Amino acid sequence: MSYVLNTPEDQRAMLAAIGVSSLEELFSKIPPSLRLNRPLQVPESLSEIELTTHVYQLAGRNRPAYDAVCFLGGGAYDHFIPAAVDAIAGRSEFYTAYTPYQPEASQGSLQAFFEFQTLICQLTGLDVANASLYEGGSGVAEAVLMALSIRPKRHKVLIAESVHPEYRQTLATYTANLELHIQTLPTPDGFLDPDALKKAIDGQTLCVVAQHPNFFGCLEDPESLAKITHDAGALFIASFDPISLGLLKRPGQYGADIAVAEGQSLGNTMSYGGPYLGLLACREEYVRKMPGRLVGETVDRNGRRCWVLTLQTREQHIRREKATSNICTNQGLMALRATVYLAALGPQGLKETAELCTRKAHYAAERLAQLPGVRLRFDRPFFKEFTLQVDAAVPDLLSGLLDKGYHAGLHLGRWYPELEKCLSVAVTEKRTRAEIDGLVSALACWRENMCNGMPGTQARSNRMEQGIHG
Amino acid sequence: MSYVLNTPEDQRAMLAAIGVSSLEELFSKIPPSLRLNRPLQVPESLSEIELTTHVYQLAGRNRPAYDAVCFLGGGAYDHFIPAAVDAIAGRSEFYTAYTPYQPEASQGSLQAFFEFQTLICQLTGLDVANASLYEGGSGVAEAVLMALSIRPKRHKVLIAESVHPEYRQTLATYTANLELHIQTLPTPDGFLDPDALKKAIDGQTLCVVAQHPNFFGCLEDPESLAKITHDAGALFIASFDPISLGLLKRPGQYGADIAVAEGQSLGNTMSYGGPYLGLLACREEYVRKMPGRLVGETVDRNGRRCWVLTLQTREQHIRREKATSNICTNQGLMALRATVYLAALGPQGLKETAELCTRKAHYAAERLAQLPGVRLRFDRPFFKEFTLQVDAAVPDLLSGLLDKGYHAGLHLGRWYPELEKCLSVAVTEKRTRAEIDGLVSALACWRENMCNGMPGTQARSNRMEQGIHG
Amino acid sequence: MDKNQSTGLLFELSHPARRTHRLPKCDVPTENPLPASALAEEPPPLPEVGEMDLIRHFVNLSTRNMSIDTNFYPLGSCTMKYNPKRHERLALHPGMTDLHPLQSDESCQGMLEILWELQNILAEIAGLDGVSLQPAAGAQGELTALLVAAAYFRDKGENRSRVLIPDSAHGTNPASAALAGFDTVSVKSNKRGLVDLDDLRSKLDERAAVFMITNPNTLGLFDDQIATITDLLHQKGALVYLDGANMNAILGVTRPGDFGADMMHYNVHKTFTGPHGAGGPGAGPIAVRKQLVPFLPAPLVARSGEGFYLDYDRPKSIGRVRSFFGNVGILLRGWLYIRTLGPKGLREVSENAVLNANYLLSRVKGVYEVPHGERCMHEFVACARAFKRDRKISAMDIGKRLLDFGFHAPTVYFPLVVPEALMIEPTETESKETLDAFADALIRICGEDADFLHEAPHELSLSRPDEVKAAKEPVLRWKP
Amino acid sequence: MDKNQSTGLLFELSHPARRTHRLPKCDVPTENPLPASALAEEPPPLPEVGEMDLIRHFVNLSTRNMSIDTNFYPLGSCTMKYNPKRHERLALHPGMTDLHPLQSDESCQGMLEILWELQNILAEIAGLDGVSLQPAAGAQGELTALLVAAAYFRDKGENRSRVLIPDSAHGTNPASAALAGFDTVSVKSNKRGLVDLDDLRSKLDERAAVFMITNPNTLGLFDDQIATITDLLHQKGALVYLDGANMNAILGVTRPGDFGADMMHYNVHKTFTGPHGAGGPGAGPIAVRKQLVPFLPAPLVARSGEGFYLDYDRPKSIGRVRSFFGNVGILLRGWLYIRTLGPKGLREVSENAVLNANYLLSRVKGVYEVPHGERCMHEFVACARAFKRDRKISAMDIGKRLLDFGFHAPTVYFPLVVPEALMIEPTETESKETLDAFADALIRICGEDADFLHEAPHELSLSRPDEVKAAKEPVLRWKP
Ligand SMILES: Cc1ncc(COP(=O)(O)O)c(C=O)c1O
Ligand SMILES: Cc1ncc(COP(=O)(O)O)c(C=O)c1O
Repeated sequence: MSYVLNTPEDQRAMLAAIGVSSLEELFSKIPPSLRLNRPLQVPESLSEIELTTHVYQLAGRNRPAYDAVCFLGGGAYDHFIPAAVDAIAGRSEFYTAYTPYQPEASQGSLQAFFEFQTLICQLTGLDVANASLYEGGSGVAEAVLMALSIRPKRHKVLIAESVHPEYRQTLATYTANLELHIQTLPTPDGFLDPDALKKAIDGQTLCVVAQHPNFFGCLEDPESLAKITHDAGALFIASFDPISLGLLKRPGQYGADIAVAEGQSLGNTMSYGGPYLGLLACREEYVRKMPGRLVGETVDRNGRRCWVLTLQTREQHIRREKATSNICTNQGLMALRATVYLAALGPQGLKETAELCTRKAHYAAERLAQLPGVRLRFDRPFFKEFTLQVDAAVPDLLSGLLDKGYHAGLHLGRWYPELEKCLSVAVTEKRTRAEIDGLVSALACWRENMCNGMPGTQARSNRMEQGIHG
Repeated sequence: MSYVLNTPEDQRAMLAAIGVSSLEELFSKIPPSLRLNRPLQVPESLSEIELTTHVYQLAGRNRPAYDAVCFLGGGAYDHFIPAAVDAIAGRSEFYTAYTPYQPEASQGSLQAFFEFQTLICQLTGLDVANASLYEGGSGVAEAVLMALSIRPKRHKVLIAESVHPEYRQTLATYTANLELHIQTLPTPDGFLDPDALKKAIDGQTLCVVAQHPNFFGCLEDPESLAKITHDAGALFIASFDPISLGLLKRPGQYGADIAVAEGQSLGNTMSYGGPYLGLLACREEYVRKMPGRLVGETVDRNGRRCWVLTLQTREQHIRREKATSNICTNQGLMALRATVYLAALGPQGLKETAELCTRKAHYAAERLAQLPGVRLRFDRPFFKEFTLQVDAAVPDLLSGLLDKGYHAGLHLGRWYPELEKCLSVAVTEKRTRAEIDGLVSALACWRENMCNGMPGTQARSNRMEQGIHG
Repeated sequence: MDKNQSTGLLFELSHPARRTHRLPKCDVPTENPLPASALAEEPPPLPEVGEMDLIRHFVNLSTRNMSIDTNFYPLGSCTMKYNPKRHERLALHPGMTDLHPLQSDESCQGMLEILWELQNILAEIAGLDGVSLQPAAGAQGELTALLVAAAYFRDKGENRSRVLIPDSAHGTNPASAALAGFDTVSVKSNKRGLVDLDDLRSKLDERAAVFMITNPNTLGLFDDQIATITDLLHQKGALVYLDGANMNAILGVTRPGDFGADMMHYNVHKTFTGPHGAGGPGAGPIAVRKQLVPFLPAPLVARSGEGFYLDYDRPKSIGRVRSFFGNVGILLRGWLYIRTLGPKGLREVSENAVLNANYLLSRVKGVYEVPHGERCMHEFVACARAFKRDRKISAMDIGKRLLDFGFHAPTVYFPLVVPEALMIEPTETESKETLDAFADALIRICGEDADFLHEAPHELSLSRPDEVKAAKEPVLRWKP
Repeated sequence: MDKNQSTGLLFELSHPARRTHRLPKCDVPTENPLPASALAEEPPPLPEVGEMDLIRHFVNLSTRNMSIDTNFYPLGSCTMKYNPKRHERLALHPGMTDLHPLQSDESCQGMLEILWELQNILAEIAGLDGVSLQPAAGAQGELTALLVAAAYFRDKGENRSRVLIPDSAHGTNPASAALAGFDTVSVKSNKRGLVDLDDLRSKLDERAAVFMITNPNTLGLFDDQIATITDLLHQKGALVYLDGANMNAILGVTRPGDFGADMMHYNVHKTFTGPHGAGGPGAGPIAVRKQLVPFLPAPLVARSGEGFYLDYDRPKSIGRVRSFFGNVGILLRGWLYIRTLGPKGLREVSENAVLNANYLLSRVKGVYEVPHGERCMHEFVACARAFKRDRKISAMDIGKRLLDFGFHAPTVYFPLVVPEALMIEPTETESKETLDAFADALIRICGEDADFLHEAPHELSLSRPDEVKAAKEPVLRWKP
């Protein structure tokens, strides 16, 4: 079974037309010694019925968010996705098209991406946005490389430890072989102290990277950070949470030169990590240094408004090794989803979503922090995510709560040894008061059992704990 | 929340244009005494997020076929639906269009329905088919009424007791006020004995209605029945299972004048009873007596081939009380699903599906009949469904097996008092050997507990048992 | 854009040995034991199509339709409102679609709760006492209610043979009455487009079983004589049936039960936005007054201490008009809609449906003749009589030309009481911008050259089909 | 058919106070406690659009695309094959989409099993030892592998600064090499369109880290010197990278590892039919030889007695090239595809991809110049040089004109080594009928009038856009 339409007769007729006698002969250019003369050792073909049963069984071995209440965050969130988003993304003409190289046959996608770019500009308060990068982590790396091409003489990058650990790790990996010195600024109190930045920054500094709200959910002081950065002649790169912009000041307002983000929250499923999309916006003056595709407006020969891929001289297929980035395939369908999502919410919907997240998160924080042995680790305003310190082994606690039906949080010790006893809890607009109260009593009761020395289910050795630290 | 796009401003502007001062005033023609001056007592509005959670919770209180293995039949079956069917039926342009009254703007549906009509002709071996009726039961009633308009002088209808009880009941209800005498012919051995028909039939007989395979899954002897019927100058109406025609002779081949069927099996979900679709096909000569819509081929003014609704003079919107039927809205989308399904299977796929059903059903029958206290009630060839007699209270047994994860069968006592100790078990191509073996051992073990006087879960009083008998 | 690929008939795309769906190998030893005499020599001669061609065929065909999701669709009497996407997501949840119609009550309590709630809600909206969700569509609802009426009178020992129906009624009304075994009597409309009371009185006697009224009627008018009418019928011991196809005009504003109707049907696929599926499915639940409840089809959903159950124990029931429970998939969508709207939303629907219709009326009535009045409910019927007389421009010409503007045509030539009728129902889910664009098109069209209009549509890939040929030499199936 | 309704820009459809998505009332007492200094005065100025308009907007826009499901799409190097509908149904199962990337291993064993199996399958198809599923697309796969190579040489204490790349290579190759910090050296192609061995030798020394080869190459030719090439590089201690974009030609026929490649990427969105989504997403897993495995990004999926787990404990790893696991949604579709095909099906894919390409080649080569040979693999590059010279008909003209026939254009002007290139890849999922129709169109077009072709497309609603204007005065966003 291979979705091939050629029947044996078709094949005979085609081989005859080509003038060869067998399919094998079509591969004559491949030296026999290099050919595989056995079947591939991959599982046998499954019919649609068998495949369907198999997938349902495998799905049954997962515990998705609809089955265990999800309080996990750390860069991916269980936000609600209106059905309209799926309906549009499910249109054949959108999801089975390739990159819009032929504008006459791709106006649907081109207009949608032009709308996407505009929406991201409106969201960030910046001048231009591209048509998506892979996701939030490589987005930070691309932003730093972009900064480097804007300020080629400078080589020092300052990044706050409160930036997503995996983003920092991605940046380190991307730049391993480049002449860049990356310095991580500690954030012991859950945010980057502007004075610490003042001390670290100098004339060699290319850019400063901060995340607001940061990995702990805490608010940074982006205005001060931006000012300090600009005073040193460096560029300020802000990593943001798109949903938070329903309430918070926009990167363009607090002085970001380049703003990047993980766009998953905008109508994309969590899907165990991807596909998501990277958002990148910046000031007009830097547009020709931008990575990724750009859609521009123009007119056809009859003066009819239309859209095309433009400024392609930045891109690899024209510029090759001198391109601003190597990106080719991007995250088009996710950008379409984000476009429908933002249009569906509108200003009011985005505001209310952000508000619900904040209020519910603070309600959860208050209730949880009232439990004995549990306290808020950071005394700092936060958006939809907060850090709890507990007097128990976090992995055991998480595993115990999973058995009670809760994905209760993330073990921060994984990335921050000093936060070994901490977990990060995220609350979206989907969470109900009942679910939050449920988490609170589940945690309370688990702790009691612990203290009374009757541990809940022991956490099966969770290898995530051996995780490397970003 | 009402999907209304008019904003308060829009409303003001529109009211002004109309020349009224308030929305209330638009209803001035409704005598105040007749107006409702309180809000409707219906539940308060739910946001999409709340509605979604609510529906998931309600769905959790159901035990669908993917959760308890489904061996239920009796006119609706758990056949597999290829994903291609859903993909096509999910196209906006198909499912949000109305009846194709404007052919220039409806060629997509019109061509699909023309293809549907052709596929049903190919399936049944008859000359013409309509564009769908509601479902199988009213389909039988429509067929009998159609027969009446063909043979207006005759008033006796003979129907086998082995026809679906709910179809017979529907026929009885439809014809309650008409001058028709409906006589049910007993089928003690699980099929209609041709000799019994010979005895009952006479010159007054309008038509004979049989189902093949019948409600018990048994094969009738349609050729003999048709011959006897025609010898008496009556019409033979056959109710058939579309899937069975992958193997069995077609109604056109065994002499049916009108063939009707429940089309659910053709790519439609079970959906707790609907929407399904009624199939109706007949011989050319009766076309102008047919109920329901017909699509015909023609050409436009440039001679381009196209399709239109035709022979509408049969229909209610033209003929009013003289119409062949009152049907207006039909089951168009289900007919589209059937079209895609049949095209996806093709002759070979339909044959293999029918073969798998038969072989698996017979495997299940053999295994089950080997259990002590369990036997096959009828000694008669069957297709995908068979009747078991057991030495236990069937409702208890069914409820016990449900707790073990099986929808094990239908209690035939519901419709046939003499079959109080019988259940009907259906097996489709989806069922695996493992599932069948599982049912066998579950039943064995339940019976053991019974005999050892340790009843499984008592069946909660299942009110279906008070069911009326067709 | 050219989307012709693989759009020949399936049978023309067929190619031996191709296929889309493949089945697993058989995993049981048992061989096929059916007697040769019962078997066909070969399977039906269905087309053989590969998956790529199959998908392109239907996807490309779909683009040849107008539909709600792509075009304004003011088809009078059909209430073509927006079909919310959330309904498709939720009604297609496998916990709902994957339920067998005969599985035990204990195993579908969630479904039964929804259906029970819907019964109650529909009774409240109707102002009546009992509801059956069984009928598959409006027409079957009419039939069911008339059968209920017949059983009711039979039970009372009354022999009433007639159903009275206004001449403006939809064709299903007389067709259903005939099917139910009644004689139909047509009642005239008066100059105001309402029931002619004198004509009604003259035809009303103890043979009358039911008067079927559509209110608001098919002219989009609310019959303000309704109280008088229902009194008249009740005095004669007859019942009043309301054809509920136009409920979109009066949700939460007035209730059929309150203005004297004893029975009614809903078109869930109109008022409560079940997608029309290019012809169906629908759902036509009926609501009836207390004395008629015992005769409703079985089962109804009932509730006991133990939960919800299907109540089949209804000795006076007429039986059933179809197999299984009903068109549940559409009922679910109706329930989802009502649960989304709530009491306020339901009333908003009617207020804005009526507002949109009257706004459109106010935009076109200077140009188009609208025989029946200044004001309408959720729809109105314009009349091209004058254009026809003076310039040979028919309602059909106007409808076809509208297609060129990307608007579906209104319902034409119905109701029959208006010559050259254009029946226009915008619904509440359209914006003022869309209504204005449509009004502009209507106004522009009636100023266009007659010959040009006779040739319309001009912008579509198809011109007018030869319908006479289609009916004279019917080709109802492809033949090799 | 006119599908223009609501197709203005979202921002032009915007109307104050309209909206689609509404949120529940807040069910917790807590007030919003954020400091005023952090808050914006008002939310972002997003458009305000109602649901009916929103849906029509995007549904109607979609019909302005060509796509696999609607048109033949022979875009060279992109492997536009059929995207099976079962993949969408199964990959969108909430048991898969509703998983958080950081939830514990114990709570996603089903997902981990799939990913683990996919790692092994991709290693087997490559004939290599280790696989990372992390890269988001082919280009990121290239970058990742080059970073792995750099780490490998650093670990060996070797300092190699160069990556050699044939001039026929895709632009991502040199771009990725530069991004990874290498100097790029271009290697010529010979008359046969293959690697010029002398040029390669002349540029090959101990500075060489990696040779990136695409085989079959972008001309659709299998480089039969591959064994010699890989030996040459290995002798110099360098590594060979295979750009796997053309794997559709050789599945189960030959394996990169067997012909000497040490690293490669897959384009799951090409070879294994992840839908392209009008630009993405993709998935670009890489496979590498044993000695490189320690340097792969973390985590990999591993298996222990207790089940599957994410192994982060990889001290020599380069780290990660993105957050979270990878583009799982696309990886899932690739796995579904491979599980559907099995060993036989995978080979059938390549056999028929190559058959279809050669058949098309045989149909057009009499008319179009095809510089490199009689025979091809899964695609071939025709050349409009002669038409251009004699009649001023460019590859672009031909591509645009093809749109009128309902066919998407081939890839034009790539690879750069062929002037006026038309790169044609039919894939295995197209029928002979479609290939014939396409060949007929190609042949007919090159006989058409030059001026007529310069004005193509003619049948689409749009003529050629002014791309120069777009780049000269870039308008990259709507402004009020
Ligand atoms: C006024 C009226 N009555 C009855 C009907 C019949 O309803 P259905 O099509 O659901 O059978 C319709 C539908 O067109 C109608 O408009
Ligand atoms: C030959 C070749 N190499 C590399 C790539 C880059 O792959 P991706 O677009 O997945 O990043 C492509 C895709 O166009 C390609 O054709």
